Amino acid sequence: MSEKTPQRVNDFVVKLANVNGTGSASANGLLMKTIFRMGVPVTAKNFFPSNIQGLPTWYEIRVSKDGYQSRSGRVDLMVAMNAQTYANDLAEVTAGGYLLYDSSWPRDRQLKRDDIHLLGVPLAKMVNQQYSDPRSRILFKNIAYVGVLSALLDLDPAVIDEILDQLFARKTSLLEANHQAVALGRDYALEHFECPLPIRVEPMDKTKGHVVIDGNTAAAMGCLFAGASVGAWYPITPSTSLMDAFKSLCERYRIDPETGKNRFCIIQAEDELAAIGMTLGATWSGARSFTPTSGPGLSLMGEFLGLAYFTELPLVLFDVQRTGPSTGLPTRTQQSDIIAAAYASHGDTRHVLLFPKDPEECFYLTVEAFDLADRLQTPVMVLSDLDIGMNDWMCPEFKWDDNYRPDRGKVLRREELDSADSFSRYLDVDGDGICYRTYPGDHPKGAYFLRGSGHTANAKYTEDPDEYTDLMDRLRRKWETIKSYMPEPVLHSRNKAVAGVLACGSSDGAVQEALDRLEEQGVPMDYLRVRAFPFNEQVEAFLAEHERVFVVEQNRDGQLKMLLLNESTATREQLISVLHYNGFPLSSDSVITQIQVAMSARGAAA
Amino acid sequence: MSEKTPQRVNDFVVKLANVNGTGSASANGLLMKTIFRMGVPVTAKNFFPSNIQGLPTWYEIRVSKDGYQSRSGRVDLMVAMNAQTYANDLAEVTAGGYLLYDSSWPRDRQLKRDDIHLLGVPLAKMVNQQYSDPRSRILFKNIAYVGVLSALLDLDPAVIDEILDQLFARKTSLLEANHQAVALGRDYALEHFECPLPIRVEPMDKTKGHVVIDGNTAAAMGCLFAGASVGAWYPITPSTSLMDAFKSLCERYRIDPETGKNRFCIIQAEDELAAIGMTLGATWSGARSFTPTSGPGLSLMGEFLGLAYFTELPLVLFDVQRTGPSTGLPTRTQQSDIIAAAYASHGDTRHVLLFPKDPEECFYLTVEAFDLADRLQTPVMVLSDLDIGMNDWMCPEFKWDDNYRPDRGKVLRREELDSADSFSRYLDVDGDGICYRTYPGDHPKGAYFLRGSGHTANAKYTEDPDEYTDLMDRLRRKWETIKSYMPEPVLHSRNKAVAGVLACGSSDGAVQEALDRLEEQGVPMDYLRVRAFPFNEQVEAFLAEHERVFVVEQNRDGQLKMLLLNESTATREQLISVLHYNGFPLSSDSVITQIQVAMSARGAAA
Amino acid sequence: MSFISKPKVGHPALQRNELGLWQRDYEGTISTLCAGCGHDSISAALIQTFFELSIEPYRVAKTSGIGCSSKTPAYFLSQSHAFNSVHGRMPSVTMGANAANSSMIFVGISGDGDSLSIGMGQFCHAIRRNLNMAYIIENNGVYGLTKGQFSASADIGSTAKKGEVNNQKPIDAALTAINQGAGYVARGFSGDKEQLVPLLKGALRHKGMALVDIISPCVTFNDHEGSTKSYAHTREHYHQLEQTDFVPPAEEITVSSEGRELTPVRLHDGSHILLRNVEKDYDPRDQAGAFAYLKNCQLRGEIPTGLLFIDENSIDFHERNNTIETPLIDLDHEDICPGADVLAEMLGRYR
Amino acid sequence: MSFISKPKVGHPALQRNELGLWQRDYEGTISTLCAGCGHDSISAALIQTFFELSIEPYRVAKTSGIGCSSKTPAYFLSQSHAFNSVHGRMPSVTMGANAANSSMIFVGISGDGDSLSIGMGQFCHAIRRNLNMAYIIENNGVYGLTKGQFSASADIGSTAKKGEVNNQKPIDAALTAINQGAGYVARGFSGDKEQLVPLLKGALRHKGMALVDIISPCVTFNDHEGSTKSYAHTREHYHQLEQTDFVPPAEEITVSSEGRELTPVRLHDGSHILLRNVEKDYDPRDQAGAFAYLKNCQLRGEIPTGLLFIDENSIDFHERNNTIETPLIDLDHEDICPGADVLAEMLGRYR
Ligand SMILES: Cc1ncc(C[n+]2csc(CCOP(=O)(O)OP(=O)(O)O)c2C)c(N)n1
Ligand SMILES: Cc1ncc(C[n+]2csc(CCOP(=O)(O)OP(=O)(O)O)c2C)c(N)n1
Ligand code: SF4
Ligand code: SF4
Ligand SMILES: [Mg+2]
Ligand SMILES: [Mg+2]
Repeated sequence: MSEKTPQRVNDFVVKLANVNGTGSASANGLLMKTIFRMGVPVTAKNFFPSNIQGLPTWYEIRVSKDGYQSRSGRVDLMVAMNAQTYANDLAEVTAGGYLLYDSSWPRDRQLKRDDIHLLGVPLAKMVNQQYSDPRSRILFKNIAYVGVLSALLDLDPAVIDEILDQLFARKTSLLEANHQAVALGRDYALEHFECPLPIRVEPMDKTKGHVVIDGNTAAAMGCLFAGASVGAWYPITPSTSLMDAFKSLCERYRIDPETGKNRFCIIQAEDELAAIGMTLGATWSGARSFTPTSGPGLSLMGEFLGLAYFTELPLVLFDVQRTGPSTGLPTRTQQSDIIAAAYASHGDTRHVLLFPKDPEECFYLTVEAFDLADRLQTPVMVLSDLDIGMNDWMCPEFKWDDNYRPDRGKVLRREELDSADSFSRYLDVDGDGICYRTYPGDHPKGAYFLRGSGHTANAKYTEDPDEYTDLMDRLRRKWETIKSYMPEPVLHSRNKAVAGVLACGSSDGAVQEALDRLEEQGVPMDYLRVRAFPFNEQVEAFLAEHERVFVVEQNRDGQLKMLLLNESTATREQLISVLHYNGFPLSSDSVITQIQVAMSARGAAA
Repeated sequence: MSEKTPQRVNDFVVKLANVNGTGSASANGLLMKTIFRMGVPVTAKNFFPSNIQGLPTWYEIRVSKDGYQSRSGRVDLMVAMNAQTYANDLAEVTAGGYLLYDSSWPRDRQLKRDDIHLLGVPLAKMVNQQYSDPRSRILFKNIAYVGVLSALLDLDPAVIDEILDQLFARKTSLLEANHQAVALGRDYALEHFECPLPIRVEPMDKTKGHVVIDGNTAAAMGCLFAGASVGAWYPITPSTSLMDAFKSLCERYRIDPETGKNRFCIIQAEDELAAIGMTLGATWSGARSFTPTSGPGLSLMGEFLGLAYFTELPLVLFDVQRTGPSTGLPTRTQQSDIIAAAYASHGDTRHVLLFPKDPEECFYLTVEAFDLADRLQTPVMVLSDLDIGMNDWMCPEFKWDDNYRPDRGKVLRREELDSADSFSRYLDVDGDGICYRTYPGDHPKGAYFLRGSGHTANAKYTEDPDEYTDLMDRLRRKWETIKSYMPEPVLHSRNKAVAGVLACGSSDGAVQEALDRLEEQGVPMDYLRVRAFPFNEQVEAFLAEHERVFVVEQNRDGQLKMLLLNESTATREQLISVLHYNGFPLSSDSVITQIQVAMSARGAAA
Repeated sequence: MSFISKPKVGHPALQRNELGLWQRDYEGTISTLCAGCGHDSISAALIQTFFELSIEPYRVAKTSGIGCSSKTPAYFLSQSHAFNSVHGRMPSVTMGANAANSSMIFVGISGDGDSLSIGMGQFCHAIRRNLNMAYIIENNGVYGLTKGQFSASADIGSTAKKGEVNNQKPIDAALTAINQGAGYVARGFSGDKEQLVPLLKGALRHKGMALVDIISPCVTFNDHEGSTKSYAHTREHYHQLEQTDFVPPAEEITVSSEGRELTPVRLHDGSHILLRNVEKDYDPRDQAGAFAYLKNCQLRGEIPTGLLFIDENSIDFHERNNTIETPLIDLDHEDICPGADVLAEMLGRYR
Repeated sequence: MSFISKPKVGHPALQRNELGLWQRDYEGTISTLCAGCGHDSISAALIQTFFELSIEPYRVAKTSGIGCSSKTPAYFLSQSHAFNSVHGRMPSVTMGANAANSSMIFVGISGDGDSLSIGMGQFCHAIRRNLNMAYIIENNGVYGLTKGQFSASADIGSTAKKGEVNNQKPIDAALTAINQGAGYVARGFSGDKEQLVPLLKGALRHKGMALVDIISPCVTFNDHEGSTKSYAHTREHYHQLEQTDFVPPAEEITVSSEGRELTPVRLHDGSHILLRNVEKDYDPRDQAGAFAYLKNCQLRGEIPTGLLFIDENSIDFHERNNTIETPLIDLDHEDICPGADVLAEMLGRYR
């Protein structure tokens, strides 16, 4: 066996290799939550296949006393529960790390590596002795390895028990069996291994005021609180759970107490074309309405997005990005719909994009998305991704201000129309390119004819070249106005920064960590996290201040960089791409390596 | 009345204002063709509404001894046959020009302008005396004004007669009446006006070896000669006439002489999603296949385009661009689908674009499009526009080399497969990123599984990050290969050029003329007409050689410029947009003015 | 259309309706369709319908797709709200608008191309949802606006203007709706306003999906000999199943002397459609019977018109989905935002 | 699926077929569907079908959309060509492939979500065109791959795993196909291979659109009590209209002693489907009758299976369109390129 493992208290990665459809998800969640409740910052990434049952799946838990949320590139302890992937799982363990496997069957030939520690536990045997029905055997094997890990990692058994008690409060029949399975594993480990391992958990106080939540649920909460009342969608991974969450929230918090009826309307459309059509019908009518989708759905929505841009309909669209192109890898993450979203549809179109970095921002930016869509009367697309949307992230608890009232933007309702002389839907009264709108049925004076063909300020049909040009120029003017409404980017400055880094969305965690490491190596860098497109002055200022800017993004073609080249004063020489696009979330080490390589290449060239 | 009109022999513009659905199209075509047959270069633009009957329509004939094809911005003679548009039509006549109107009713109050000549002809009266049925009265009024113009412009009556004889060879009943109507108008003009006018036609010898044809027909001929056998489409203006033309060509030249059966298959799909799906099914099967569409259709094809990119299916798509966004102005022209086409679909996708400048290039580039699609195994989009597609252009006759054989690219057919050891659909055997494909049903060894999800070199399903990355990287490598296959841009150099101009497609005529004028004004410029995306070395060389490059294009957002910023070494400072997007074809004077303004602004700033 | 403005559509209508409005208050802008186009007669019928039903124009939401037919919303009720969407997607837009504000009166106008080709999926699914709307198909067997290609409703053997023969089976909008279980399925003819107006009234009053498939000849591209959607052909093969009358809620139904052949069909708001059978034994309440009858007509080349099918007990989308009566857009923010305390409670689950 | 490879699907098949191939030559890769998924039984039936019909695998083109069901082409005939396209668009891809090379045998695999939701338009139009293919819907009433949402074929009142009740009317694939005039409409059950195989054989041999709607339970999301597409529910309400047998062209039809209830249906290639009535008086040649019967079953909650409808005289796409017999991809360039002289002549019109 191998070198001595250094102590990694509250700073290590456990990866669990399972088979999907075997109930490992709840065991792994239990593990993560235990660490969280012990006050230690933790995140988890789930790597699952595009099928329902029987294929390999991994769950990667990162324990980080410093609160780093991204993947680090290392694996300190591998829980290898899937014989099919033994070889790869073994190879992935960082030197000096551990591999826990089920020793019920001999696996020696497969498990050859000298520089790591192997921990065999006869899980299947143990569990089969304890339980007789096949389903229990499968399920409790998972819980049993949680028990093993609790001893190895020094988890607090009381916390595990507490979580189990809460989980099975209503299914007491299962409760006892779960406790038992934990004990089974724990006892075995205590007896056979030197516990705890050098990699272990020590209670801290760093998770108070935090929650562990996924981005789709957070976005759904945002929709609920922003007052969205109509949602239309067509199921597609990884956006599906957003509407699922919205639905269950509505069923809980939006039932009329008197009548028992729904104060919401969710429509499962026949496809994405219908979903966005419904959403637009609803926003035309005056409701806050949204549609969640993913890549292929976005591609299908192109025609309607152009209509919404041209007729100036508010719209909130969530694109929970997955690995493209085409069907691609539906259960893997990427940031590769940026260009498709920004310029969706034929003709001169351009769209507002928001880039949440994690579930917390999914919540807040969702609320903002509704306000912006109404205020700007144009589609607002929230570009989340599978990593944010479906993984569990540790975030500060969301706060709500009960004084919040939706900003519905420039709307004339009954009273205003009553006293108005006349109403012209597309007249630029205020000179900012944004006009007044009305809701159908509110008032006779508010009626207008919405059409995707050429229209005048009065919403009349036109093919006149000047009237058409006026309209297009106003829309361009409006685009300038839009910039001033965009959520500001987040700047992280460092002393004597040698270059700038620019990124968006879920890349944030990896970038932040990478920049800490680079600073330690004597290479401090400023970092701007862009939160919206179009880019505003702060983005320009950052570009102006940095001769070299690394643009970190999770796609092959450098799509964020393309947007910068198109829509800011950035120059090609200034921008250096740091790309990651294999479908897994960005890890900090990949950012570090790429920046180092680029720096030395530049250095050599200079 | 007004100043004396200078002589403009073979260099003037006649514009005819009509009502659509009244049969003016054939009268106007007769006029144009007469001038053409007199050996004088001529082009015509048709401005028609998005309806079927009763709205204003214009036909603009430019007679240009120098062979300029674009609009010039002037109107020397307006034939005002639509009372509804009198006011605007009157205003549009260039000072010193003429307005011909129907004086059957008093129009004096409406026709107030001192600086032009009014020519009243009681057309309705004359025709009503001659013909009794209402339909004839409407139709022959048009023919009668051709007669009037023949006298005013000094057209050769023999040529008119000859054309009429050919047109009505099979409808002799109509022939006589047509001759009569021409004479009616001609006689009136000769009697009442001083004929010919200073603007007039003198026979030349400049149209020999030329034809007058529209781009959609030319593209259809290209499809026929390139050997396309399957076409699928959904009707949409202005692409509809492409498939109409292909169909009638096939019905004439593709009927099996023995069986009377079709050697082609044209499918009117239920929508554009189905049209492109059918096209892809057919190319997968090994046929050359294509689909014509316009903006909204392109937006609907996004998902399938991503599939085609990712699975490497050849595809020829015609996007006959119209004025967007959304339904926009369906019967007006624009070049505003460039970005939508180049990056169609979610995920990291990119597509090959070809930009024909006129019907002649529609023919040749169509043939090339099929060769390229097969060779490169990826969608090739021919970005034509309404101006090219539906207007009549004068072009050199197309030539065909009977030695031409389709370049089907890397295909293994029965014989090759017979002797092959094995076949891997996505294996980069030659290192150029392009792999070998097979046709279904050809040979057992050729079978493979095509899928839009992750796939290995063997066309097996994969979610493996490395296999996925390999695939994406190879596609990127292939993109580099593609550049070397792109049709070369066309360079027009001038001595001591002070700047460069870059444009694509139908802007060519206006740019060429503008640059002639600018050179006369002492501002010579080099001009590069880009014919394809991705850009190749020649484009780079041009950019490298010119500090300032005016990018002329027919859209609001500078989409070609965006492509250059993204995909070449061009810098933002270097590129100056010259934009035109009111729905009418680009005119040379608009190019001149904008360049002048930009030059002087730059000059002042410098 | 012609430049010299036509006389406003409809009768001179010297009467005001219950709201005190004139018929001309229900008119639209001047049509830009071809003179004689069937679609314009449908606009006229719609004007009369809304006028006679005394509906406040601003309470009406007109939706459409793309096509000559889809331009119709411009030609009636100019004081109403309209959403002229994209090709084939009127149903989804209407669904969303209805979800947000169920108190409006929804009338969707579509063409045979718009609904049966590109829109076939949305058409079927709008029926499936039993969306509360009047769904009007102005059916001419061609794509008018793109100049005369066959549409999916063109009959086998029908010829195009230049002689081409259609060789594909038609999609029958009414049969599709009946098969899918729409609660109200009628067929009319733009040339027979007398029959059309009561059918339209019934469609507006029916709660749930009410399809009115209206043969509406295209004079420019499909009114020649050989076309089975021409005025002449339609008139010749026109087969009225019933005489139809609409009786508003308040009025009593007077069963005339020929009472025994008279079927009153009650609609959700208490109004009735009175059917006087022409075709004996035709029962518009019998789904399978209607299907069989109509298939037979299809074979014989007959064009049955009238109320083809009705299910008086159909349950509309919102009822099925348990949506609150109050239009969602009228809910206050407090009614739908749970507030800070609930958020804190909610987050408890994620700790 | 499980990692330990399952025994290859199907009987051990100790015989070779006419081509000298073993049944295992018709198998596909190991299924990654859930153990027990109905779709895998359909793969097995397809394997048997192709094997017994002695079809050369490389002459088969398998197409599909997206869904668990649409993965099926991977699990049979691995030596065939396959096009796993995008969601809901299998029909158009098949149409194009068939246009280019009509000599292939086309089998399209779809799901209820794939064909009746997003694909409803293409489904109807493929039928309308009478595209020559076997169109298989693996119908489980849910979206399996996206984890159990109701699909458009879910029955009213059917419950989801977590208890939610479906409140929308189902779209019935078979009724839709019958209404639209498909020439061959059958329904089977993944759990009854004996009935399924002859139905599949007939579908492959029928010239034109042959729909086989197969109830195929989703064990993971729709096999619980309360689901109307579970194994248990299907078995209980299963109603076989006929016993079915497939007789290849060469073989003689032996009318057994119970001859009077036996209907031989002749297919285009001379093979026959033999139907032995279970439901007396059910006539699969009577469109309106079939419709009425099936609607009635729907009301009663019965699941009729067997050959539901056949039109032996249906005319397929290419016949209607007068396409040449030779597959278009086999035409030489000279056969389709008119050459330089013709171009010159053609251009004459434009001078
Ligand atoms: C996505 C898209 N495809 C095609 C078109 C072109 N288009 C406009 S109207 C129309 C057909 C209209 O036919 P129908 O609905 O029957 O209306 P009609 O003109 O006959 O009344 C088509 C194909 C379009 N506008 N949008
Ligand atoms: C455009 C698009 N939208 C949504 C999806 C997500 N999606 C994949 S499969 C599926 C439903 C499959 O249902 P069904 O066809 O019934 O197949 P099953 O899995 O039930 O066999 C959906 C919605 C997708 N792949 N593409
Ligand atoms: S083309 Fe036909 S459908 Fe369109 S307006 Fe004219 S007559 Fe009506
Ligand atoms: S989820 Fe359902 S349909 Fe999909 S493989 Fe599993 S059992 Fe079959
Ligand atoms: Mg029509
Ligand atoms: Mg399903």
